Amino acid sequence: MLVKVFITPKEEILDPAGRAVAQALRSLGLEQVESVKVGKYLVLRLEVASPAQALQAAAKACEQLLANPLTEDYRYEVEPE
Amino acid sequence: MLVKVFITPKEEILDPAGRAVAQALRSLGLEQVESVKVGKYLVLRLEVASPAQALQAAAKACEQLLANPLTEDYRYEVEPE
Amino acid sequence: MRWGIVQFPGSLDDRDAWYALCRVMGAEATLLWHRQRELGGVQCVVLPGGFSYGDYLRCGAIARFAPIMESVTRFAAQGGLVLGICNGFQILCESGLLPGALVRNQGLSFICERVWLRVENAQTPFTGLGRPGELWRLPIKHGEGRYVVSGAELARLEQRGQIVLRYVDSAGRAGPDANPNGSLNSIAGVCNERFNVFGLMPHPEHAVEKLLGGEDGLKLFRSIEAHLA
Amino acid sequence: MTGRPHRAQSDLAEADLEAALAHGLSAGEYERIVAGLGRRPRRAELGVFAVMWSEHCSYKSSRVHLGKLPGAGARVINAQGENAGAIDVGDGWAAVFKIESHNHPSFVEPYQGAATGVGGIIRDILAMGARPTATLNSLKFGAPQHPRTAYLTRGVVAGIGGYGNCVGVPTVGGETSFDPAYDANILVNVFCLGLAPASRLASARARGPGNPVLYVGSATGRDGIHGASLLASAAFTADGQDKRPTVQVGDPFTEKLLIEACLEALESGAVVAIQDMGAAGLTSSSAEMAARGGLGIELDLDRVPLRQAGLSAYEILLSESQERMLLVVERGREKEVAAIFARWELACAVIGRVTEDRRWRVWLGGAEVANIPVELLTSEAPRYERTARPPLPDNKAASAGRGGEQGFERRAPTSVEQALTALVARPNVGSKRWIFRQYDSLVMSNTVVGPGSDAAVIRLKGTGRGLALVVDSNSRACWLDPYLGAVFTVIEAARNLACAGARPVGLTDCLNYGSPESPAVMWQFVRAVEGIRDAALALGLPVVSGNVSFYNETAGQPIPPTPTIGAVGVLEDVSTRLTQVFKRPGDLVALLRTGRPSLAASEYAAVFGAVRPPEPPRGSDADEPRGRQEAADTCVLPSPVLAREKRLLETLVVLAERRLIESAHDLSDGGLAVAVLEACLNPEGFLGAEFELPEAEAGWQRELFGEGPSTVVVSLRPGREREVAELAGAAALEFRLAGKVSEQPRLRLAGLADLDVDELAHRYQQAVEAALDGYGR
Ligand SMILES: Nc1ncnc2c1ncn2[C@@H]1O[C@H](COP(=O)(O)OP(=O)(O)O)[C@@H](O)[C@H]1O
Ligand SMILES: [Mg+2]
Repeated sequence: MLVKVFITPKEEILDPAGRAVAQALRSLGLEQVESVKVGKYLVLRLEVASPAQALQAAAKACEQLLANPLTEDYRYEVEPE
Repeated sequence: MLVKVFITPKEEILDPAGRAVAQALRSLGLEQVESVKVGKYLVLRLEVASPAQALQAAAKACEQLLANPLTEDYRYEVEPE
Repeated sequence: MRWGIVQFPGSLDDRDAWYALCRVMGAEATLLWHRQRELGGVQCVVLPGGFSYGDYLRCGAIARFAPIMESVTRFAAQGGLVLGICNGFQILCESGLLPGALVRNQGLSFICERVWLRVENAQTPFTGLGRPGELWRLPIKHGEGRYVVSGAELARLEQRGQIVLRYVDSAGRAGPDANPNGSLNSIAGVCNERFNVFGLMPHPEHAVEKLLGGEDGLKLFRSIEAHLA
Repeated sequence: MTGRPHRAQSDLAEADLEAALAHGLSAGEYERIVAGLGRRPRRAELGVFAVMWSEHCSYKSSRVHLGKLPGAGARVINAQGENAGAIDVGDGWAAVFKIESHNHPSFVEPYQGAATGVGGIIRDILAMGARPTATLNSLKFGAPQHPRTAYLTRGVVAGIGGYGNCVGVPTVGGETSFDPAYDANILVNVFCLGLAPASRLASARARGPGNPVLYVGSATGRDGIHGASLLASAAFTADGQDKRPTVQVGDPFTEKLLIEACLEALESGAVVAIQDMGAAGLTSSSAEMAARGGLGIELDLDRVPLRQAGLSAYEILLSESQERMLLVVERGREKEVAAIFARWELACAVIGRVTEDRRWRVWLGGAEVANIPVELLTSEAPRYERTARPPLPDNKAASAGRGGEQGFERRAPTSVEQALTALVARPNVGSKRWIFRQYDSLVMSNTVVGPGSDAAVIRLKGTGRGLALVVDSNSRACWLDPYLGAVFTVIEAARNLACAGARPVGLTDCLNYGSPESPAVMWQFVRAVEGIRDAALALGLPVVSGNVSFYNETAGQPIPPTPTIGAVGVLEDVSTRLTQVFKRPGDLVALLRTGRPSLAASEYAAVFGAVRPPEPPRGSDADEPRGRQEAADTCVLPSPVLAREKRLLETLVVLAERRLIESAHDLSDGGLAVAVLEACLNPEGFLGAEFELPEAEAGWQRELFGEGPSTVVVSLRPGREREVAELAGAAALEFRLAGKVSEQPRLRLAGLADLDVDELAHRYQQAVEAALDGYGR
């Protein structure tokens, strides 16, 4: 089972990487770029029997390790392989 | 329009971050974790009229700046706000 | 007194801290392996700089789960002194022993240079030998040292004097030009509410000898010794 | 042994000439393989020959010349046959140092290319049993305005920092320059120095038939197959950027663990031999260990830790996965060693054993996939005495890569102010702080003088001693004259050490050139080796290690000859070290010289024209492009008198040891004017200087902006000038009081200029960032 985790910097935290990417894209001619957020994307391959078990593991992984609740938001989704 | 970009290290390329995270999750008691890949997740907000335009901009952004074709795979999707 | 310096896989400045304490100051210090659960009766635990576990996910995020951190947490709860330097500071924030978090430098790149710091609170166990407003010159070397914390928490920290060190210029003024990493309120070092846990991004262990560029770091270590004496 | 014979099938297929050619081997080389084996090679064997006989691994075009370099010396410990030589630096300590190129990988993928370059040289030093203690790097990029330069520069610098900072070895210095000649071939040379007790250096010589061979470190993956070794053994084509070899990704965290674990294993006394898996990975490390010991080796690839299942023998043998080492361990002590690696959470596996039969034999899935005489892979690899021929004066190949720089003032400046203002803003001249600020230069608590002075100085804990380290190159001089340019480079490196107060004790070199198959390039190479030899002999310096990087060319356009020299010096008492900045107002400023500076190959000439020898324009030999006088001034390198250079070094060291001078800074890019400005930039507060030109009548251009050999700007307390002058006189050096240090930060040049140091400093400090700004990826 695959779990995909999406982590983004919280709205109120300055995201200089996002700003730098937005700037770089604009200077490449993509003036349509209003803003960019740079986050993390993790793909976990789990040896579990059911999507429910995968969800449970994902919740634990995110809460305890993958995201810092002070600075990051996250969401995840389960996908059978 | 929002473009979400998912970037992952190529299959054959070493992913030390993924390895470290997998190991850490296992030692947290999540023995079900087989492997982890750590990639990037970008959210681009674009000022465009149509999904087609967004797709075009996303393609250019990924090719020219966001992903490193030598080491990374990417995919993106467009989502109206 | 006895110092304990924790060694995580990827700790780098552990030997530097040991050298500063033992060889330069003549103190007694032992290295504590991350897998052990005993602190061996030390009076102050140092979490050193480096890249624990490669810092691949988020600085300090994985190290906080090392077996020894349970003991460190207990030790801190009992009032023991804990000093986190650079990566050690990040680990303390990640484990909740200190408020806030350390994120990527505003300028996005790693910075290694000597900076000026102003002692904001000279009544902590870590700064007792300093004067309020005194300037210390210490090196920083980090890529993720921008201190962030929620607005409400920040106000409390300021009010209770938990902001112990601030980045300033050579004249002692804080401001954007003297803030190397974009930290909120130019914060360089923070204490917990009980003032027994202290984390700072600058490296006192790299400022203990004139030959290597300065000795202001000794003031911090000596303050701890004096406090425990 | 697990029986999976099907896995080895492709490895066992017989390889014909066509396959050999596709692997970059020549028809003659293929015949040699067949003759040596007495049969046709199997496919896995062919791959092994291709990497072992590649230019990168076999040094086939350079080996016959490298023997000319002097390797011996009173302080040298065992330079022969091991990975690198070592120098006795006193009090029982040995310094091991080496410099290596990672040019091609860095051009393909700057971050990982540079990062793995750092990782690779660190393991080289570790393989000597020394703790890696400092690195430096020499970087050559294209013109700042070239569309890829900013991207490559940012990537390389971030890669060096990303790896070096995380592995815990300080980056204490380096050099960086920008020149359009490197637009399509950047250079990334990394130097590393390690320290070990002299009695405990490790060996890479396999011993004791029956002893087990241990694989330690990261698991093997498909990365880097045909990576460093083959990539670095062929030129880029015009569409070189589309060449997509598998990129190697570095893991500095694992390398840090590997350093600690290997040092601990060596300490245990159970390790007989150790070798890093660099280019050609498992293949070259095992074959070379066996060859050094005059023995054979057997490997069972089924036991190699793999990152993904199903790799063929060909892939396992050729993989250039990073952070791996190979150990020969005393029989019966494998468990003890394995426990050390387990403690550091690293893979460790017995994968073979040392044999007596002098053969390199490899199994996979029960099938023997390779059986080759060890010597055939190593000492009997081809070596070529390639044709070396100086280019004709109008030969385009000779001036290749020296196109004019755009965007700069080509007309001669009319005032000192104009010239200096333009020069300090050049990224070649300006401060490299933007670069070295991204490197941890402090970890390990040894850095006495970090980046930003002529040479870095580290202390040797527990001894009172210090070591000075530097890397230098001078491609402009080498392009004008490959021999003299190499001599210049060696002199400059040694002089930089002496400016730090250190006595030079040894050299290492990294020779970066175009294709050795071009007679003109080969001639440049041979002349450089001779230049290094002559300078090293004259200065009494052994060359303890080195590296050759050929095929630095794209679409037939070679880089200018670029020998990079790494040099190490010893300070008996590290507290006598000097830095380049003035220390206090009122101090006297003086010049110590071996000769007159010259504008030849100078930065001034590069900016304001006339670097090129007068080359007749195509189709017409009528008009000379430039006046004869100017040509002589700027295109002919002065010949240094090596004995005098040696006396300058000795004098500087004595001046430092007797604490007679406060600072020393040699002339380099930008000449005297820039050197004095740099000396004013004391980080504790800028100072100023007023001084007179030594020989103003000869023209300020040359006096103020001329470079090479050799002038050193020194400062001294008033009252010490007699003693200093006497020492200089005794060494037959020119000593000249030129002015004094002032409190006010102004640069006052008798009658010629009165400039604000703060303003110049601002331009100087922004130079690199400003040059790279505005040019995207
Ligand atoms: N790539 C680099 N890495 C670390 N330090 C560097 C680098 N490039 C330059 N430096 C430092 O900047 C200073 C000046 O460099 P440079 O002008 O190239 O040297 P020089 O002209 O004295 O040979 C030196 O102290 C050097 O150590
Ligand atoms: Mg110099």
